[in-house]
Amino acid sequence: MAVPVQYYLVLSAAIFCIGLFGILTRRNALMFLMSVELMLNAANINFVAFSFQHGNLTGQVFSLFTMALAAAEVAVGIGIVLVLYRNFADVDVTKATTLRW
Amino acid sequence: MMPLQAPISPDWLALTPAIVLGVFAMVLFLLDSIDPDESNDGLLAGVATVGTASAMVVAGVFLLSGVGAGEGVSVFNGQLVVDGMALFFTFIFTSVAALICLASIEYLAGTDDIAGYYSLVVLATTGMTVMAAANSLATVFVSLELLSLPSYGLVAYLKNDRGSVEAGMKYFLIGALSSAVFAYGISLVYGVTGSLLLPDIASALAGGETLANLGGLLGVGVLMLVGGFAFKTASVPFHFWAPEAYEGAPAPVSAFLSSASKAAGFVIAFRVFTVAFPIETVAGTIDWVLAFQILAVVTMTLGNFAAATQENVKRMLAYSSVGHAGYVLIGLAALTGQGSGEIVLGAGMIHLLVYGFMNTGAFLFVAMAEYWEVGRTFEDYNGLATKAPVACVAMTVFMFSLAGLPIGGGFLSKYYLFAGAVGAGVWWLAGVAAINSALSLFYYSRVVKAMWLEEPNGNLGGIDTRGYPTGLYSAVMIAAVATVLLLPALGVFSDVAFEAANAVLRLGP
Amino acid sequence: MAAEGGIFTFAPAIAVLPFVSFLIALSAGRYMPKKGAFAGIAATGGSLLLSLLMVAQVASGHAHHMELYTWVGGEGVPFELTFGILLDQLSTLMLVIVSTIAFLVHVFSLGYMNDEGEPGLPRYYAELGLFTASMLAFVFSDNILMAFMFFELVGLCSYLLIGFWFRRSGPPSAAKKAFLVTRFGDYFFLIGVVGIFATFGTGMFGGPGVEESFPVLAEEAMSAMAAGEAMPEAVTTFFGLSPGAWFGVLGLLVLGGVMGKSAQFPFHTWLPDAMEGPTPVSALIHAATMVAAGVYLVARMYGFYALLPTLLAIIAFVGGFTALFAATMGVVKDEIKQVLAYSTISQYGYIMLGLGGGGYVAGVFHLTTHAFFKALLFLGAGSVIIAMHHNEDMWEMGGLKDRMPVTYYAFLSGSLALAGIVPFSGFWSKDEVLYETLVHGLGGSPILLGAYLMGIVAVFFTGFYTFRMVLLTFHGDPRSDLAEDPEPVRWNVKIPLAILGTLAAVVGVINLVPVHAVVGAVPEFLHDWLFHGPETLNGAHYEELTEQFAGYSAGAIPGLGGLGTLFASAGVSLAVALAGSALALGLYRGPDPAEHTEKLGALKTVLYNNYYQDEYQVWLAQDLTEGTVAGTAKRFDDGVVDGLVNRVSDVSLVSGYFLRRVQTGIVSNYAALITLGLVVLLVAFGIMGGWFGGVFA
Amino acid sequence: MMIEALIGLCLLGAGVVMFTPDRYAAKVAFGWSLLPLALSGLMLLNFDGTGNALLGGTLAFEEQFTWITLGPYDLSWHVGLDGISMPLVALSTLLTSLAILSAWTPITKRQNQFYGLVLLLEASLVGVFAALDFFLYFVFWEAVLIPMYFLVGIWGGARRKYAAIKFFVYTNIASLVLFIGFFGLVFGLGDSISSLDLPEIAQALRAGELGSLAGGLIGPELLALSAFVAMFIGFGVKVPIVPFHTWLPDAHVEAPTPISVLLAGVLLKMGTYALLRFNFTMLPEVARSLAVPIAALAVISVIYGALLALGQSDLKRVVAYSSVSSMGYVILGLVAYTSYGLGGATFQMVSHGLISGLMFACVGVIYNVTHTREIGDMAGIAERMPLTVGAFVAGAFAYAGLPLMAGFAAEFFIFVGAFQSTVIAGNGMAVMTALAMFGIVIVAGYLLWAMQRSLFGPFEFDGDYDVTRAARHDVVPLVVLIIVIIALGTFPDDTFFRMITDAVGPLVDGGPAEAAIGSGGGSS
Repeated sequence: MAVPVQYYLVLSAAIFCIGLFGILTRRNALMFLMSVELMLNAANINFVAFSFQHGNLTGQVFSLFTMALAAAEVAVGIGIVLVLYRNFADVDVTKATTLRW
Repeated sequence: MMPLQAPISPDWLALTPAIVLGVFAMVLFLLDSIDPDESNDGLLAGVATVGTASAMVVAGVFLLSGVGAGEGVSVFNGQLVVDGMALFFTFIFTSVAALICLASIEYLAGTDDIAGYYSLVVLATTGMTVMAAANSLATVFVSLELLSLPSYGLVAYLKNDRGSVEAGMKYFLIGALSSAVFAYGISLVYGVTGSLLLPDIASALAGGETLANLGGLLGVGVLMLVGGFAFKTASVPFHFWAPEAYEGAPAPVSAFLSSASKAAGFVIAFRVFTVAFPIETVAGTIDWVLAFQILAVVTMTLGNFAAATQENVKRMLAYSSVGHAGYVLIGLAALTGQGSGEIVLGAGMIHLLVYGFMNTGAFLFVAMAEYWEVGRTFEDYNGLATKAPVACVAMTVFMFSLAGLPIGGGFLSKYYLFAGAVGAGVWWLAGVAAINSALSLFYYSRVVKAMWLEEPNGNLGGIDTRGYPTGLYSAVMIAAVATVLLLPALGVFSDVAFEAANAVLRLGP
Repeated sequence: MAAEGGIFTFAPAIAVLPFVSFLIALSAGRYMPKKGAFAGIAATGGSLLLSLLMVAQVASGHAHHMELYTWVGGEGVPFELTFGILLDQLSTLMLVIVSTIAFLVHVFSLGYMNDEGEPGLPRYYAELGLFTASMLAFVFSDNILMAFMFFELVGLCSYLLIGFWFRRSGPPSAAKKAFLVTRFGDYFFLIGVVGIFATFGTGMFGGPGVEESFPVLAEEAMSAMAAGEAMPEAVTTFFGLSPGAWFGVLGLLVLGGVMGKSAQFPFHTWLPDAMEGPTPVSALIHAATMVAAGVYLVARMYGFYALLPTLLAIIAFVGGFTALFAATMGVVKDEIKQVLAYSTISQYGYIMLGLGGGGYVAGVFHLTTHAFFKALLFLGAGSVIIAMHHNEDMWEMGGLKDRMPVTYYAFLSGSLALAGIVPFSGFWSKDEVLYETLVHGLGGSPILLGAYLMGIVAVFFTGFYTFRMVLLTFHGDPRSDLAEDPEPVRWNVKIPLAILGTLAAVVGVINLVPVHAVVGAVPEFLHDWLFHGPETLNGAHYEELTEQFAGYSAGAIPGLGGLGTLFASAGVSLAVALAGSALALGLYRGPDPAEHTEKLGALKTVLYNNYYQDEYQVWLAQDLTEGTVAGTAKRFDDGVVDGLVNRVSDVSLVSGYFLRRVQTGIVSNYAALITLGLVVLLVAFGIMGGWFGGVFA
Repeated sequence: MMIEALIGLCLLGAGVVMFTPDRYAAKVAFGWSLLPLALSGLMLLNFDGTGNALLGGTLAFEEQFTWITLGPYDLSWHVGLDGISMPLVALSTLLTSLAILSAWTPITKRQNQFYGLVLLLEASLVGVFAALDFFLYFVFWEAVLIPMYFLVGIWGGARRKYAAIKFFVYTNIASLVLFIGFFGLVFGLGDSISSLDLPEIAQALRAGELGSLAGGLIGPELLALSAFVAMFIGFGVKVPIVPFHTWLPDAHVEAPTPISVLLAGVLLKMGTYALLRFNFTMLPEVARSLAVPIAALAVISVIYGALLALGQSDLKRVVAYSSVSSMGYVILGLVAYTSYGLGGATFQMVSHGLISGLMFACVGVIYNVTHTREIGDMAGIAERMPLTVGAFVAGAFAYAGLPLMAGFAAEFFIFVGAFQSTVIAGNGMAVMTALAMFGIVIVAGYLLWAMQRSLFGPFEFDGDYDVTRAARHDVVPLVVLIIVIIALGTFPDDTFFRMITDAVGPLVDGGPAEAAIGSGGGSS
């Protein structure tokens, strides 16, 4: 029948890794946020695919939860990035290092 | 004591604590929206305190009257289950939250949008209570986020304080990463088992052929879940946010995160792993006990050794809280099946309870020191006892109780954890814990040394000028009294804790 | 016992009285006339009377033993440790000697201490009282543990009294040395005591009404072994040694304490230093009584030593050698008390020689006579020292005989006794000692002859240094202004001298062996006295033992027969003594004698330095033990043992420092580390759990 | 309720004194400390215990009720005294009172806190000796550390902070080690015990019900051995046994004199007492199999400690190291497993407590006047302070084992008991004993040497304090201690030794131990 589930898995894994790569390389807070979004969506792909595979809706419902939460997360994130900019005049996450060791 | 089975109907009433908290959060919003401009600190703090305290009372009553003894009351088709463990942890969260709200009045004086602060605290507490009861990975994830999002805000609450903002940023970024990992882990587990309800997951795995086919996938998923919990409990390697967040955040928030939020992380860890992934079944594929053993060793060692060389008391407490996460991880790391797991699990729960009071108290004392503008380093605390002896007695109680001396409940719970490790045959884990514990005595006693043994170096003026902060001071005192009383009176909680641990473990296979 | 309880019930008072005087002097001494001297005099007088009563009672044929109290007992312990009193011929005799001299010394002290206006007299009399009490208690101890305890207590008193003048630097050091050297001996003694209890389960010496005593048990064990039978259960030997060998070991260990207290070579070095103490103390403790404690102990448990020929031979040789060795050192000394000190060492050598040579009676006899004449000599020296304002150098004296006649004549009688000139007491006893050794040497134990020879040679030196001392002190012209008009001494000095002088002259009559041999009518009081002690504690029994186990038997010089040998030996010793005296007379007669020590050449320095005995012992104690060993231990402890502890804490702190460096503060690094950690976990568990098979299959 | 009353009195006193103004604190504390002292004296008179507390003996003043249930195990408040613990309780109360008295002169700052902590310490010490439930015991055992840390750290000498933290952490590590070792045994016993009651555990162990741990990975023998070693090290640090002794001299030298008195007098006894109660009572077979190394350690402690004392120039250090030496005798007596050995060891705990207390008190009095403890700094002070020096001499000879004083009695018992012991084949113990006994010579050596140097000779003192007689309340403790020491040495049986031998009897071969197991109940 349709596309075997492994492919979805590979796809989601790929997206997850891309997001992770973004997190590790990007210094801009917003980029960081986007990469996190990617990773969350990788999870969503899985949920939908597996939900199809298992023939129950749990996964799909969960993916909706995830999106909602992702949105909320971004909202909070943006707020924090804002005050970050206010205090450090920059959105470079590696600049703020007053707390360490 | 024997739980007298109080059948509660309708069953959703078992969620009263969570409901109470939610309602009070709304009340706070309401008050704020009525007159947003001039904020009445006392009123808001009072409302928040009353709310959390009443939730605590309800939880306590439920706990002792045996609501949710044994299997517990399952709500919403088993999405949530209110059993002994849920109520026990609810009690921890709410009591800590109450202390925090009480203590924040003076600390936040002068900052704007106080209502937001309190409502965030109450909401986060609500999230925790739901986490305690979460019986499905879905509810786990949602409640976890319900806790996390307010926490980010709370950490960054002092918008004009660079430390607070930076701490919030780091906490948020690591948190986002972890929740992504967590969500992906959930998706994999779901993929393997086709369900999110913990008992169903267990039964799906029970057969064994699922494991045979998709063991690897499950393993990856489980390890990612471990990552999610490690983030909440501030365990290595997901602990990096903790020192910064605890140091940068407002001291009450640090107390809140390091005591309650940590406990919340543990309660889901306890439940998910004991219920969904009984070690007997999955040991062949993914020996999460071994994983937690490794995490426990690394976490407690890193936490304590790093704490030993700090100059800043708050940061020392932050690292020590990482170390304590390591101790409590023994509760999972010693579920080897040999010996009785209830000892370690129960001891872990008790330790989190006691820790809730002594660690909160310690951070609140730091808050008081900041309020007095004493300073943050050990040297700044020199001779504090000459000015504020009673408060210093309280701090001494916290420190020695954290170090595991028989002046507070920390002694019993900590040593019983070690004993449990020996009983489970992982004596080497107990050995490592012992070394760490001895080291921790060293750095905790540095605080005591500074307060009692050293001479003042002239930075204690603030105590006279600013006087005693009533709310903060009383919160510290309550915490101290509770810590001390928990040594002789631990029996009240230990019984329910061990019953709860039993119940959870019996739910497993 | 009730039958003859009677007077014996007062026996404890013998020791208790002086103890009470100790308490009085200590607490109230400073408020009393003469600072508590009278209390001491009264107490010792009382002890003397009681002792005499005891002698009378014992003479009427009843030795007596009584339990005082149980130190440790009950069913909890395998054997009891008790205190008790044993009053037999030997102990009562010794009681009389001790209390007599103690009494006289107390009187003498009035002159020597009070009249000189010494400070701290209450302390002095308290310590004197405590000493007397302990010494008397030691004498009538009925078991070896009790004996050891009071043996130690007299050691303490000796320490305190030698160091009486603690404000000077000399006395404290001398006191320390005295205590340590004797303590070193007592170390072996204590092992011996412990061993005896572990071996026999009892420390009893024996006596009437004592069912188990260790000498008897030892004897049974030995004879059982000899007869090839099983040992008595009560006895357990150690290290799989035969009874003989093991008992020998025990005997040697006890002998350690004996040699320490009685200043036998090589433990003799403390006694000359002990002369730092007040002279009456030297007379009482370091001449007559405490030093006698050692040899008395040997006599007390003679029934044990008599079983062990090797031990007897060792005792005899130690004695003989010490006698000679010390005598040679005595000939060059310049201080009068030094001469007396070395002569004391030498004389106790004779007593040991006698006991080792099988002359139980002879040993006790010489112990008795020596106690009197040596106490006399010390008190005489004390009188001279008073006269010379505490200047002891004999070369500063001279010509005192006309100025202080009482002292002179008393001293002279003592010297004649010491030199062993007939008919003074010393002659009889010393001669008997030598005679016994000789005959037993001739009779089957030739090894004793060596000891005998040393003893004979020592006689010559004894005569020499004795008369050198007399001549330098009393004869010739005064060699200093002090000697011109010495400070007069009072009655309290003269009376004791007079009494002791007479005793020194005549006390020999208690055992005129040679006379008895000719005229049977003249009794050998002491011999009969000691031979009629309670069974297993009397001379006769000891004679059998020595004969049976040590193979001692009286021989004779070929062709002379018993009587001939007796007189030959007496003649020889007398002749030698006279020769020594004559040499002294020849050298130091005349108004202004010369030193003559140069004639000795290189030997002189050796003698002046006492054969460098102190040097090596001080080196052992201070340089080696305290300096090298203890110093090394200290460095090792501070450096290695404690250093290790501190290093551990350093290491953990340093590692902590590095661990906190991981927290760089840059959030991207955190993310990287988190990912790394997760990946490591994944790979590790993946390989363990054998995944990756299932996924992409 | 006697013991509860005793502990309660001390705690109450601590509270009262804490809030007394400094001016009266000293007097109030001393007055109050007489109450527990009197009470313990009363208990001593009414003492009716027989046999060994752990082996089914009948206990005096016993109380037991469950405190907490932790999973499968009951923690109970279980206290009681037998012939071993009774003397130690009496010792603690006596020394506390005397320590408080001897603190009047040296302690000048923050007095109410000082005396309050001392009474707190007394409470925990009594608890340690009276507790018969492991966790209760452990609570008191650890609780002792807290007051000690402050007492050394606040009122100590120049390096007090270093000494305090060293003592604190070092002994805490030890506690953790012994805790783990002991719980190895608890879990090894499995279902045969249902509580942490020490008698129950001891009897179960002696009844040979020790199973294996970690799923058979650690067999009973290995488990018993490792637990024994762990506990031996843990308690050995407190004793202290060489090489775990280096915290002691630092703590002693830096601690204020009254605290040194308590430290040497009572705290060290916690270790030996625990060794007797745990290692040598619960695991006799292991103890016997390890007799050679243990006896060797004892001998090393004796000789090495004495040599170290010989190498010191600070009077307090001298006494401190000689404590190491004396404690070695205790170990030797314990391992002997004879009634004289075990009894002597226990008796030595008491006598050394008194004697070392006396010595430290004397050093303290001298220090109060001269403000130095260096032997080289003073000479001939006997002339100025005769009473104190007299007490010092008495104490020194008591230490050197002078007959009719407690020290000799204890050491003689130990020597006899060890000499005849058969735990080492071929009379090895006899050799060990003979070696250890050489300690008495070295002890006499360094004490006499120190006295000659500092107390006697012509008076010299380079310091700007005028050396005069000590205050009366400084000398009283010395006199009291001397009297008690002589009393114990002259009448050991009538004071403590009889009850001690009665209590250790069941441990000796052929003792009624086996009978006790059966009747003792509790086990299996």
